[in-house]
Amino acid sequence: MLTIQTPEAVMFWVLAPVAVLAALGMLLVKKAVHSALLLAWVMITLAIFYIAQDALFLGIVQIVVYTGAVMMLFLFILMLVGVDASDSLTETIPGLRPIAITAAVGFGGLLVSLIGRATLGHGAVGLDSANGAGNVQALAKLLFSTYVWPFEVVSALLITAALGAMVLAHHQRTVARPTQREQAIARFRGDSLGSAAGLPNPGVFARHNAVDVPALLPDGSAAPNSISATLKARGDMLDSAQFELGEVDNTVTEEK
Amino acid sequence: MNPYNYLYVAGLLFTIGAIGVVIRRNAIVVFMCVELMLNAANLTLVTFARINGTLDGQVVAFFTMVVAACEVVVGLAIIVTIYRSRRSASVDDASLLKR
Amino acid sequence: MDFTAPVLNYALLAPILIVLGGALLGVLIEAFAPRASRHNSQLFVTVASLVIALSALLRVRKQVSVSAAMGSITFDGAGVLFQASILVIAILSVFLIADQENFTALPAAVPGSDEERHSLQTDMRVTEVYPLTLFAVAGMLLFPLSSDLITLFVALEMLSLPLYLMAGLSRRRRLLSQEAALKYFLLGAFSSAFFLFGVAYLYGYSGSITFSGIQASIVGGSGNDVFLLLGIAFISVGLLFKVGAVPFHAWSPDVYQGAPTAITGFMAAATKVAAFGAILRIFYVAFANAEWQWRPALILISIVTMVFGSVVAISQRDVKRMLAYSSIAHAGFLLAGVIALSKAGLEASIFYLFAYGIATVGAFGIVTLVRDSAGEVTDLNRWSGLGKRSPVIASAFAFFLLAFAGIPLTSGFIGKFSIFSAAYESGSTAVLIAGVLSSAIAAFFYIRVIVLMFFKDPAEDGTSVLIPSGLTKTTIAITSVITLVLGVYPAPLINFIASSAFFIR
Amino acid sequence: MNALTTMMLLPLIGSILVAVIPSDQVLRIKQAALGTTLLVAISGILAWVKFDSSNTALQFVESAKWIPSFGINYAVGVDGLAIVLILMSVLLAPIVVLAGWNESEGGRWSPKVFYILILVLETMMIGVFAATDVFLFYVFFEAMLIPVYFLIGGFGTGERAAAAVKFLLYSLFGGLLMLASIIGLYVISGANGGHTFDITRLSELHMHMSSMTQNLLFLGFFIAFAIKAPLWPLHTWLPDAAAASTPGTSVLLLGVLDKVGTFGMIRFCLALFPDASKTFTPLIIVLAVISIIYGAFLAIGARDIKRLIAYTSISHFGFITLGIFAMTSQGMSGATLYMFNHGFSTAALFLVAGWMQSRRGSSTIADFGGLQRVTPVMAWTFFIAGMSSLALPGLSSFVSEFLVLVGTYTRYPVAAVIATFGIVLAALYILIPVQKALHGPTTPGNENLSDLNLREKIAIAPVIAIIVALGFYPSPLLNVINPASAHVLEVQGFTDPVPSESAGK
Amino acid sequence: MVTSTSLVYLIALPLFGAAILLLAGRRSDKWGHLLATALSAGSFGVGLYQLSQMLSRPTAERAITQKLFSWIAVGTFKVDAGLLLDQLSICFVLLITGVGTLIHIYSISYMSHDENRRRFFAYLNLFIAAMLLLVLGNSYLNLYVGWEGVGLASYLLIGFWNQKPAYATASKKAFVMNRVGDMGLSFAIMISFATLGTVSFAGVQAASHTASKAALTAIGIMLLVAATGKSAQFPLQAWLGDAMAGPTPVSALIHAATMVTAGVYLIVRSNFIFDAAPTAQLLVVIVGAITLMFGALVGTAKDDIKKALAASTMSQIGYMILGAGLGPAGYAFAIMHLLTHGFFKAGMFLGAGSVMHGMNDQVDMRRYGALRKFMPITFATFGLGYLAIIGVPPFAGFYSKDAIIETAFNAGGVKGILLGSTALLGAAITAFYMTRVMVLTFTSKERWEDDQHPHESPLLMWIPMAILAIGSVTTGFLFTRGHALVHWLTPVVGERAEGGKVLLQPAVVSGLALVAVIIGVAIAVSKYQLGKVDSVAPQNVSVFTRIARKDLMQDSFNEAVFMKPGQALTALLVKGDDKVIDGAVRGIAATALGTGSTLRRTQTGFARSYAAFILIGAIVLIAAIWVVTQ
Repeated sequence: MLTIQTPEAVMFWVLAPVAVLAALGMLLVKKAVHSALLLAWVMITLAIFYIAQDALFLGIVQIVVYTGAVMMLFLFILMLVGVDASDSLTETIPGLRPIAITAAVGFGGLLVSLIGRATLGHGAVGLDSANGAGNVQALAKLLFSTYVWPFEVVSALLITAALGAMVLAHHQRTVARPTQREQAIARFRGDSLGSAAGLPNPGVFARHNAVDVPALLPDGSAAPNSISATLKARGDMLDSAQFELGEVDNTVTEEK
Repeated sequence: MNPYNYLYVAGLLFTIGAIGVVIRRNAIVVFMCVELMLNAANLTLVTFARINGTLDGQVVAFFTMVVAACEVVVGLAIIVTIYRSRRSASVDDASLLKR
Repeated sequence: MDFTAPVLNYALLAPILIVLGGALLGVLIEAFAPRASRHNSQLFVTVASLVIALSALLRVRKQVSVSAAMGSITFDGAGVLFQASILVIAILSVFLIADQENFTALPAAVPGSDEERHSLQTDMRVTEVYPLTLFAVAGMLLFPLSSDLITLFVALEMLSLPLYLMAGLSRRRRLLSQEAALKYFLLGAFSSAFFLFGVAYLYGYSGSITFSGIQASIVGGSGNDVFLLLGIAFISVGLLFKVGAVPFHAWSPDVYQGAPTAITGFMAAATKVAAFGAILRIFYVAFANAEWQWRPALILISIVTMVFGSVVAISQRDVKRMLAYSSIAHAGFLLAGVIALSKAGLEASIFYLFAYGIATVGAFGIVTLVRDSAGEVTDLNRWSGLGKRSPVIASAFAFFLLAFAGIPLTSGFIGKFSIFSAAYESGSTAVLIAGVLSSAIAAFFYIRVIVLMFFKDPAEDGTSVLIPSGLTKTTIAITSVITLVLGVYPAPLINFIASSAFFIR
Repeated sequence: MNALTTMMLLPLIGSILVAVIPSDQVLRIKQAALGTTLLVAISGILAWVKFDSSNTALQFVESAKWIPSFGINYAVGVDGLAIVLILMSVLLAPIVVLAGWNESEGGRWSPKVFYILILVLETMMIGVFAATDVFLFYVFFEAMLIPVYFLIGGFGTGERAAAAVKFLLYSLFGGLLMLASIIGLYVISGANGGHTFDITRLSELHMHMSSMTQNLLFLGFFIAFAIKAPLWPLHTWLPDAAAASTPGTSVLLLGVLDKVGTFGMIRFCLALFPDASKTFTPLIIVLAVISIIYGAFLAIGARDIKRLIAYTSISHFGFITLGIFAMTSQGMSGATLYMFNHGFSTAALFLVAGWMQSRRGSSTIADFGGLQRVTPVMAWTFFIAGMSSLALPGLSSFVSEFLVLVGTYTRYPVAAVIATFGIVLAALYILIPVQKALHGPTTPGNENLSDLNLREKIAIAPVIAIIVALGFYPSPLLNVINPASAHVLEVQGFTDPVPSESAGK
Repeated sequence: MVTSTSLVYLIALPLFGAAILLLAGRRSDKWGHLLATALSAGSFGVGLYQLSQMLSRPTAERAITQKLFSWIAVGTFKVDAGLLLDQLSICFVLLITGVGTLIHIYSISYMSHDENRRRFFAYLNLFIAAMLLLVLGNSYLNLYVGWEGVGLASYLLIGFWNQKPAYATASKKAFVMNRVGDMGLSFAIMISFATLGTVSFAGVQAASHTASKAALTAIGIMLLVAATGKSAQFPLQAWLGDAMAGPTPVSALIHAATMVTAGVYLIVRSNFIFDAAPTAQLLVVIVGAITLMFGALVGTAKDDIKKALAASTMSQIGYMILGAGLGPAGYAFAIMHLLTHGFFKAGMFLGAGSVMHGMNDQVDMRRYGALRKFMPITFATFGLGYLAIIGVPPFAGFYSKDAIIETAFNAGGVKGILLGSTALLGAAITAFYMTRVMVLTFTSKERWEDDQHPHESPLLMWIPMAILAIGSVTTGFLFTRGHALVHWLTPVVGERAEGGKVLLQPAVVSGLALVAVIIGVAIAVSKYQLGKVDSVAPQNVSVFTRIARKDLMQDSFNEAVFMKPGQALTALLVKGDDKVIDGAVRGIAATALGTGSTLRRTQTGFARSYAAFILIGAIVLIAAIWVVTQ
């Protein structure tokens, strides 16, 4: 028969409210990254609970895999998406907020009430005998005998996940990157030899030498190919008209 | 203390996670709430393993973690894809499909 | 430490293993084969592994075992039927998937970018869909055979994850497709959490995670039923989500619409078979003795589902959404087979699943063909006059719709008859009446589409029917023939099902 | 080979024949269709000749297992009632083909489709009367909606699509209610000696049903038949459908299909649920009487000639229903004879109305005038058909209508008296269009209408001949009908009321 | 009973004629009328042959039957296509075929300018056949076939010139009102079968001895309804005046001599019912009395010669019905009046036709006058008929009508006095209006237009008129000589009860009648022969005249009581069918669609709300658990 020692009870009464509060906090904080950290805290708490409940292996895995790997993945993605992004917590879908609150109270209340009502017909057994040869060993025995099939199958799941991530994220090169030789040939066999000498540098002959300012050609017009295609694509190219020659402002004398 | 107390905690965490899915708009946070729910389930499993005196619950919890990891990979990949297309990770913005 | 090495009956696991092997081979092809040959080799590997799996399955169809995989799966007649249905549907779906017009060339490319344009021009393909499909099929094959909760959960995820991914791979209207993937994934994960929570409570109730252990606890349990019922309820949420029962249905119209049509067809047909297979097994095997507790709720869900699906389908303007609601209604009808909780109910469900799955693949196959310059046309108004433009395709679609509506001489009718009679035989008069009434409502929108296609003049908006590729043609032809044959002379299949539709514990 | 099966196969073979003839050889197609229907008609007459009217058992019986696990057989056989209706159907078919020689050409699709649909429909028409397996009956009952649906929607005029949909939805609704009842029967049969659909075995089942069950199952069948037959207030589809159909389709729709309703009442409602039939008889009598009067009034108020004919049919179906539920030998035989006669008089009316419409381009009564001067033969044909419709003695309908009235009076005098008022209204609803369309001065637009050509005369002549001949000498039919209707009543436990003042009292 | 094989030829000949003429179409235009006439005459010949055969048999065996085939046999409802020729039917057979043949002959000339003459003859033959079937049928159902058959022929003939809308309407009106009467016959047959178990004359007669009075009364009343329809008796009299739209020979044959008297035949034929059902019988006399006055009053105001004659017909049939309602005492007189009336009224109609023939189809008597000079033969034949109808001895009407008046007086009690006086008053009025017709047409001053050239009709027309005139003169005398007709009919209608209390002796009645006639004639002569007659009907007349001109408001009554409400009901039902019944159907469809559209809104597109559904679903489930585990 299982008896719960006082230290565990103390630990529970300390950590359980903290975990619940952290979870609540996760709902209520604006920044996703804070949510992630609070979730990590909940998970660590749970890991402690696991260990306290004779699930040593799970506790470790919880910390290493879940908190360590999974949560880091979350954080990584959060970084990618923008770590500063903060959610507005005002509800935009009409009627959802009251429903959510009612649901919270109802679901939680009913669940708690039902758990309180439940009986199993036997007391808590405890894992002392099951873990007799050690938690990890016992688990291993189960995993590699009784549950070997799902264990094998899970590997397929992992491959799926990897494949899936690759499908969605992997940029296959759609055109082969031109070799230097090809580039050279292209330059010289082009319509004109204008580009044979290489592209102009940005900012040349201009008042600005920033990378987003196109070079001015000898006739005073802007040379768009002097700046990075990426900047062009993003529309970050400045208007070259204001940099035409002859518009030098003489009123401002240079400081000496 | 009664080990059932863990069940209450798990129930609360599950509830909080479920509510989070409903009220949070950031897809990543929503997904984190799902993770919270899975963790709550795991806590329940571990607690029941202790109550029942068998390790099957722990095995299930272990599988859950593995599966959850896979789910996270796929899920985050989808979220990133959406983000790249829309420049937004809000689940509310993805509401073209309706009625 | 007495460790006995596990024994796996590879003959019985062969179908799953072959499909998984095919998937792995596909991954390898993806990694090593030159791009130009990938598509054909992937297609070959996929079809071949499915066909081989099917033949491997048929070789062992008479065998029965509860210990094929250390008790994780139960290999029995019903399982064979589910697996065979899934494999047949999968083969037919793969023919549709082979049509490159379905999928985006480069999923990673941002919609509207140069990269995407370029990838389309260079005729690239996401050949990864083949191994993903095989993984999903493997999950589906495992799902209805699972006889413990872990395997069930793993199988659930295994069939879901590839589908989440594939839902986002549409070639046209990619934002919608990605949105579908996101919704499917988030809601799927949400329901998985419920499922897992249910697993936890069932485990808590019985101390076992095997179906037979749960059943034994229900029979001989000494505590009260709270944990059992919580477990059943939460597991049902997860399972009913997969089949699209109200109120867990909301994802399906959006996902059906957004996903590439071939995938929608595959998903609608095969997932339904797999999920109902699992539902039937768990309810028939594990929960049967608690029928008084869950049956009323399931009856209610069944009725609400069929009525809701039928009623909302009436007002749909998009063919894929309409088919989604139709599939919701059919989920309601299929739940009648679960409620029946009898051998007749099981047989009827299997027949219905197969018939419905086949017709669904065929119907979505036709949807892939109706196009304009910007891709598939799913707006129903633009389907008007289709019967004039391509009578054969329109007739085939009409035929599938009639099958969905349950008109005699189509497979749908036999299915509807058998499933309702099974439900009524088990005393569910309400299900029978609701089923009949919602069938009447459902007829409304099926017929509306037929009217549009045949009795309205075509709009001059460039909608046309693509000349079907050989594979698509094959799928449509085979599904039509099966739908007809099962309507006219279903006896062989029914006999076959009757002879092998049983669950063992 | 079994006579009935042969008759059902012939049109099917014919339809395949038509299908393989190239679409542009329209004449060849028509000849093939006409030849087939004539062949069927001949075999129908032969069967009728071979039919042994002294034997009340089913004849030309053939039974083969169809879906054994549900106890479903392909079982056919006819009694005196069925053979008469089959005879009517197969006689009408060639007439419809010949009379509507050109009506197949204005449709949405090629004439080929028209004739395929007609021939397929003919198979089902025979099947629905011949089936002695309830399931088989239901299959034909529902499946025959589809060809009719396409015939209305594809080849009709005016609001054809809407009318076709209305027809189909109404019928499907009824059909589904019937399906519910059939499932009920199936389940009850399963609980009492094994699943079966054999009409003979099912007719013994009522002893095992509670009166509530029996009433509900009865209603399922009856509502389906009441929609089909159309009985007030389930009739509103008929005028729309009739007005939108081609004349040939209308003939088959009102002449044959609707008879399935009244035939079904005898064959199924009475045979399967004798107690419920008795319970509901008062209600049905009331509905029948309302139909008679109501249909007549609406016919009087009709502005469109085809709607008018449809409303007269509602009135006539009221008579038929009245005769059936009067439960007297006169009523029963009269009703059956009425079904036959109504087939031909309505056929004549519709065909002539169709010719009028095709010549004038309108079916509004007011658009015609003075046709008797311009097109005397057509006018006469219409007049004779009209006279038959108003049951002029000496024409066929009189015999049947009077039998119904006499038979009803002996048991339900009040109903018979009210129904008799229908004959005055009948005079109005026939003579009003006669006056407006045929009499009076020839109105503008009608001066140059052409009279019937030879083909049309050949088509209509047998109809008129049958109308006149059966008016004077109905015995050939009555001799076949009488033993069968006596048998029905005997099974029901009804004997004719003894004359209240007879000398033998 | 003696069976025969030749009765069917009576019907078959004209029926054959009708079929040939109708099917052959225009091909038979040249000879159709001759064939029809010949066949009608042939039928008359068969009739004479049958009469001779009948006379050669002893009284008890005079009735003969012929069973053609079993017509309808279902359960105990067995009706043969059977014919019965007895002393009553032979009278009708000869009247129908005889007068019919004369009218055929007349029509050859009368219709010679009509391009559809062949069709006219076809209809006439059809009528003859149907009428013969009516009187020869051996059961009520066979009679019913003929009954409606003559209705059809009447409809076709009234509407012969149906290109005139008014005529088409008249034919429809006749048919529909007849159908109302037919309904009565249907009821009678139904009641008869339900209560007596048979519908044949012989069967009903046999059963009538044991049947209850209630059943017989019901049958009798229904037969009376049938008779009122066919014989244009009150209250179903309104169609007869309009029926004059048909060609005049039709009016003579159908609407004077034969068809309209079918009601009388029916009542006399059903004597065994009425004799056992005094209430029904009383109703018969009431109807007869009312109608005879009704017709007479209408007759006084009509300016259209045919309508005046039609009113007179109605009135005279009123006499017959009255006679038939008086039981065994009156049956024979009713039949006698029917036969004599057949002659003189047919003759007068033909005369009217002859006048119209000579006057460019003018029918308004106010446009006639002094035609005596121009059409002497017509004047003579018409005049003989006139003398017969007003009952001047020794012309036919005198015998037959006086007999009815006398029987009416002797019916006993107040009833007798009332009926007798009514009949007597009717006789006076008859004399008045017939004299008016006579005077206005033949003897008063000319009032026709200048462009009219009255002339005598050709031979083929006046010969039938002459023959009928001879009949008008002689038949009355012949029938009453030695009570010939009464004795002849006794086996059919039963012995008249002798020795009852006699109120007035025959001579007294004759005297009274003569006085009445003289008064009527005198008034008419003074008013129209001696007074001035306007060629246009004066409008400033008394309200009574106006009402009489409007047929005693019969059409207004029918319109207000039946037509208008009927039309309103039809309109209401048409609207109701669309709005209420079909509206309900459409409403269900719309409701489904609306519900669908509403529920569709739940699909907001927000994944979070979908999650909320799932959550709510789960809450409902665990709430249910919470409840059940309480």
